[in-house]
Amino acid sequence: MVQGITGRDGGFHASKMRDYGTRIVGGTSPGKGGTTHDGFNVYNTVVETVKETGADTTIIFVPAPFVKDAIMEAADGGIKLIIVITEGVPTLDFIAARHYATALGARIIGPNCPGLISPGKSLVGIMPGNIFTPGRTGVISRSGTLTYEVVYNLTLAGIGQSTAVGIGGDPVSGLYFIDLLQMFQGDPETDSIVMIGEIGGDAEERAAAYIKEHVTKPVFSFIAGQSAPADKRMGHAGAIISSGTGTAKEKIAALEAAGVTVLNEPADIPAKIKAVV
Amino acid sequence: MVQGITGRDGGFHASKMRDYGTRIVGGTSPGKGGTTHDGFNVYNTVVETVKETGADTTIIFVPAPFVKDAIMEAADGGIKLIIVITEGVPTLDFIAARHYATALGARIIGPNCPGLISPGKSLVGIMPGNIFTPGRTGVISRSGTLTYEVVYNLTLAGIGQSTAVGIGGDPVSGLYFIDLLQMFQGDPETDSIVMIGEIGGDAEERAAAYIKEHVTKPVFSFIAGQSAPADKRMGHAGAIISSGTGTAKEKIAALEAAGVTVLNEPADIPAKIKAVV
Amino acid sequence: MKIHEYQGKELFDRMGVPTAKGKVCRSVEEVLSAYEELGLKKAVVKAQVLTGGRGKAGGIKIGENREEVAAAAKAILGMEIKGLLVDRVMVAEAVEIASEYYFSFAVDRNSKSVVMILSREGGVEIEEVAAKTPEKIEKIPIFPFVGIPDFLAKKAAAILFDDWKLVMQGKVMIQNLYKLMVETDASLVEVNPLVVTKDGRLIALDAKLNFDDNALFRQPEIESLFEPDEEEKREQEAKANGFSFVHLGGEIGCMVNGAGLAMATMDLIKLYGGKPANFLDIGGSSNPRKVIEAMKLLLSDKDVKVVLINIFGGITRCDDVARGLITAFNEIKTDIPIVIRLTGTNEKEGRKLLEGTPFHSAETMGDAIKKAVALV
Amino acid sequence: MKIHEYQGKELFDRMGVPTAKGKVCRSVEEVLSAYEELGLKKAVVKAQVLTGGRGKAGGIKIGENREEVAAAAKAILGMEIKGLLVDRVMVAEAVEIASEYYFSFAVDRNSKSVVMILSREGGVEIEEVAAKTPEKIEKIPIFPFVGIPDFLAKKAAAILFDDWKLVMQGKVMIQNLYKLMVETDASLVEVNPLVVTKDGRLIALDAKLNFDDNALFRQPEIESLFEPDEEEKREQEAKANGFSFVHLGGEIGCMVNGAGLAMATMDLIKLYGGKPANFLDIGGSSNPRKVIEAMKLLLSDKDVKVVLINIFGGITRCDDVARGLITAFNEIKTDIPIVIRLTGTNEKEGRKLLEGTPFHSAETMGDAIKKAVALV
Repeated sequence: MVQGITGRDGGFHASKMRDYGTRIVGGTSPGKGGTTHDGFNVYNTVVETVKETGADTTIIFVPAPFVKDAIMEAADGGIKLIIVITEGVPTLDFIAARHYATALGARIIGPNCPGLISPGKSLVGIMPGNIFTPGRTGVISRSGTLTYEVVYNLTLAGIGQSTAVGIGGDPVSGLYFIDLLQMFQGDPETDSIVMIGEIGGDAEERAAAYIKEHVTKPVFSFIAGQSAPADKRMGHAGAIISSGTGTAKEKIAALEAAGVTVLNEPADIPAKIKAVV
Repeated sequence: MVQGITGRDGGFHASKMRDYGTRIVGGTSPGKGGTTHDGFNVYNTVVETVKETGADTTIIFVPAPFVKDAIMEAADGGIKLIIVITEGVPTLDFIAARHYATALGARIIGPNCPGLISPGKSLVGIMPGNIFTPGRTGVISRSGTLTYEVVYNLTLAGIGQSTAVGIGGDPVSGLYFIDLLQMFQGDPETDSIVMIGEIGGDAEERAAAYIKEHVTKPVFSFIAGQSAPADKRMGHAGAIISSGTGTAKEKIAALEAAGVTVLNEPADIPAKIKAVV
Repeated sequence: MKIHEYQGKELFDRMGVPTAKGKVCRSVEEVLSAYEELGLKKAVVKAQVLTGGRGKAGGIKIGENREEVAAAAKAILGMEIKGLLVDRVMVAEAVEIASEYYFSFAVDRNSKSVVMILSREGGVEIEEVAAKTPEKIEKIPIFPFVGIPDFLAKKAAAILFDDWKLVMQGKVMIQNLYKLMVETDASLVEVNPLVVTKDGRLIALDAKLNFDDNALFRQPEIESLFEPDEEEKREQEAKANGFSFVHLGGEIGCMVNGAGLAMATMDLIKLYGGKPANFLDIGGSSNPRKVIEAMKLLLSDKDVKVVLINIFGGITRCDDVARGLITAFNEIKTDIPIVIRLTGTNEKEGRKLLEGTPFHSAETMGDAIKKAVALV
Repeated sequence: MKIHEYQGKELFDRMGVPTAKGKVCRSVEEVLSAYEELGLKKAVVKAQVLTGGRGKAGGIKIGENREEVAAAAKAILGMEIKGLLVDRVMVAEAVEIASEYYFSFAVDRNSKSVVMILSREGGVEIEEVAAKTPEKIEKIPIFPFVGIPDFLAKKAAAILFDDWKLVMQGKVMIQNLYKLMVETDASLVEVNPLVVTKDGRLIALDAKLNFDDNALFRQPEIESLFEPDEEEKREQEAKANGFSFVHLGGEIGCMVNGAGLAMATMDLIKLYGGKPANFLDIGGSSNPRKVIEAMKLLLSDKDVKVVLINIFGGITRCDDVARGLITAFNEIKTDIPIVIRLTGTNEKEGRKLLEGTPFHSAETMGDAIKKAVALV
């Protein structure tokens, strides 16, 4: 289901996802329940949508000030996977909503993310489906268009993707590198993993430690922001080098020490994957 | 450990419990950390007590306005079983504290309860240890002295007790009839169960439904308040017949329908147990 | 602790919960001047008593004009409802009702939380609805630290209303009522009926609030709303002495330590054909001072013909209790026969001390009660 | 968003967090009248600049009397710290410090919560403590709906202090600072050093606050505290157009859709020996209006010698993007060479449309960057 289905972005991407083959059972728009929008059934509340359609996954497009309530509503309604596309969500809002959703057994991807896609199967996000192709490489990324760039290069080189997940560019997010590395490691349809990181935080360093211990599939990486200055937010709220930590250099060193192949150019990734897998 | 160990009740019963053989490792009294009280080590906080002593059970004697914080502190400190003796705890305080403690994996008995005792082994409560005797009958009760009355009769009749638990007289409490029936049913040291209920709420009716489904050991019961008027609180905050529900008559009928032997006089219980077990 | 509807309405007003305009009055004259002052036409006059079923008892009447309202007030003021004298009424706008609903927040023993209870069957007793058509009642438990986020208030309101404008009005009302519940330590906040008027307004037509006695220590303003009747005053005085007391109207005065044992004592008196005069739990200890105060309380009831003292000596041993009782009764001289039953630790020593005193001593509860019943 | 220490101190004062008495001043004269007004003796003069390491840079000086304070103010006002001009100082009571501590609330990415960070090693940079003696730092995650109950505030304060009186002072301070954090949507509330004075008072000697940019829409008062420097003003203007912009000082102006791709573009320019002039993410779509505004922004930087446009056409196809670019550049006339790289959906069609235009078109990112570097 889609929360905010009558909004500009929600409506547009609902159609795109349907075109890609995703089963979109409807969406919410408070006060517009009972109507239809572009062929989708519109409901007032999540609980009503779930009751009528049995939805178990939601994608949220509502404006940033309402995302906290939307996430909590989804979790309360019994939704188990919540994908938050909206950008600009206040951090304390997300922290609270995530805490609530986690207590109710729901998982979150995002906010400020492009969603996820299993090429040829389903798209729950805003990614351009046509640049993806089915295959056996898993992709995890903090970024949007940079992911597309990488995936496009993979697709052109004949390397398909099992699943690609944009985990979002905010400092605090739902599922993150380690969660998804674990899933890809356990996924029989994935042979290799591409991990696209960027400056800010130490999630890549933590991922490196996790890879060293638990991941046997080959991992390839690109870290954006090698030339970024300190203390400046590079677009993403999470992409900031603060107090000298969160630099690309540290991340690359950690990943390489964990046996990850870190590339200088996104375009070099396909050849390296071909050489190994 | 004992929260409120330097208080009048806390200090008195800490000694009593120690005399009974319970391993009391110390207690808290904010601001008095580092001192000793009647031979017990006193700490400022629960977390400090747990760190120094490895305590996993606490008994709370702090005044009612501070019980909410004390329960939360215990759960945060890693305590797994919290027994609240204090009477007069505001209901919304207890609801919040219980929610917090449950989320952290702690269980609560009480508030407004006499605690629990495994005769001959340990006493975590304010019960007079000398009236109990080891044996194979489990006792669950919403009341204090009425429990003693029943237990005293059992002891005099030569029927020992495996464990006796006072679950408290407040409308909202921690572990309740069903939780303890389940434990006694699974306890190899218990052959029969005495359940002492009273007016107010429908916990006895729910217990009856549970007994019918899950309890194979013989259960004996006494329900206090058969002659109580409606809408009057009979001492215990939870002992009130409101809107015509919570009467002793309903409870007795439900229990009898579930195969429980309900007695008119506490003194009749021992003979009935002897007849069956 | 319960308060009157008009007091609840004042709390609602302060919290921004919409109510019908109205005023509490103690005489027909006051009713008429309130009627003018509020600019009412069709008005309702409601008895203010702390019990349910006012409507059935004739305590709620509608007047189309000044004369009818005066007549209604005259009829209701001074009447008795379930034994309670009506000494004041509320006169209020009689709104044009389009539909009625039930709404409340209550403390739920089973889910161990506050629950929101909603039904499209309003204006009737919720217990009736629960008994006959339980599927028409929805219960939503509230997470204590989370409270009622917007989505939850909307989800709840959407259970009652189909019209989204009403859902949004309901959302605000629900959040305000919850705030009232938490801020005042209420154990029940009930609106029955909650109505939608013909002009589309949501109005709380009744306001029933109960408060948690255990929390009154931090709710002085709420406590000040309490108007005890004669019996409740006695209960309050008893409470000030550390007792729990309820008058029952019989002839055997009881003094027991512990609420459960006190109830059991009452029950057995009845079982043996007697009539308990009261429930009295004197609490944990039983020092002479307490016994003296308790005896005064019992003896203030002129119907009491026998006093039965039933004490379980646990940590306080029976011999100490017996000494305390003897000390106490040396101070209080009374001709009323007193039956004492001491049981528990050192009970034999205790009984021995009572030998030779004017008290009737008994070994078992049954024995003591039989003696007390025989002495009436 | 960051604010000055004195602004943080004002927020602390308002929330009841004890600070040393002091005042912000913009001249030596102001410093001296504040010195009199506050009745100071030994005083500290602190540069108010939005960076750390003021002490090391000579931006904090102590004066024992009026003359020394004046000299300190004169020395500090007008100095530069890490490239930032000091245009104001705070003059404050120099308290007699008995011991120093570190305290903060920060948003923690890993535990996905607000954490309380405490250390008995105060007054030094916490990163240094974390690197050298991590065991001297305690972190306590906060449950968002629960906040900081009394026990948690006491438990935390007891990490810093052995004396229970200080624990109780610390408890109140911790609860007030958390309230400040939540009420202002701060992402960092740091007190370093938190001191205990020789007369046993707890005082926040510094006040560092960062705020969540994403929450400024509901924090107008906090937003009004923001004093952007020249660069930040340009970033703000860019933001008003829906851009994310950071000036970097090189010669190749970049216009990219998406933050990650924009960073990667900068990185590759450097890798290929060029110098990026900026980071510029023009966001999801790339309509002509946006391109025009972005070009104006790039061209306002006189160092820019080449412009590199790197657009990934996903849902918006490359041919549409190319048409938009042509429309935009028909309006903006510029002599600066422009390299355009379009990739993604319909990229061939897009490139075809750019044939015969004055733009330098490139197929791959590497190719585009090589061309741009060569054109400088």
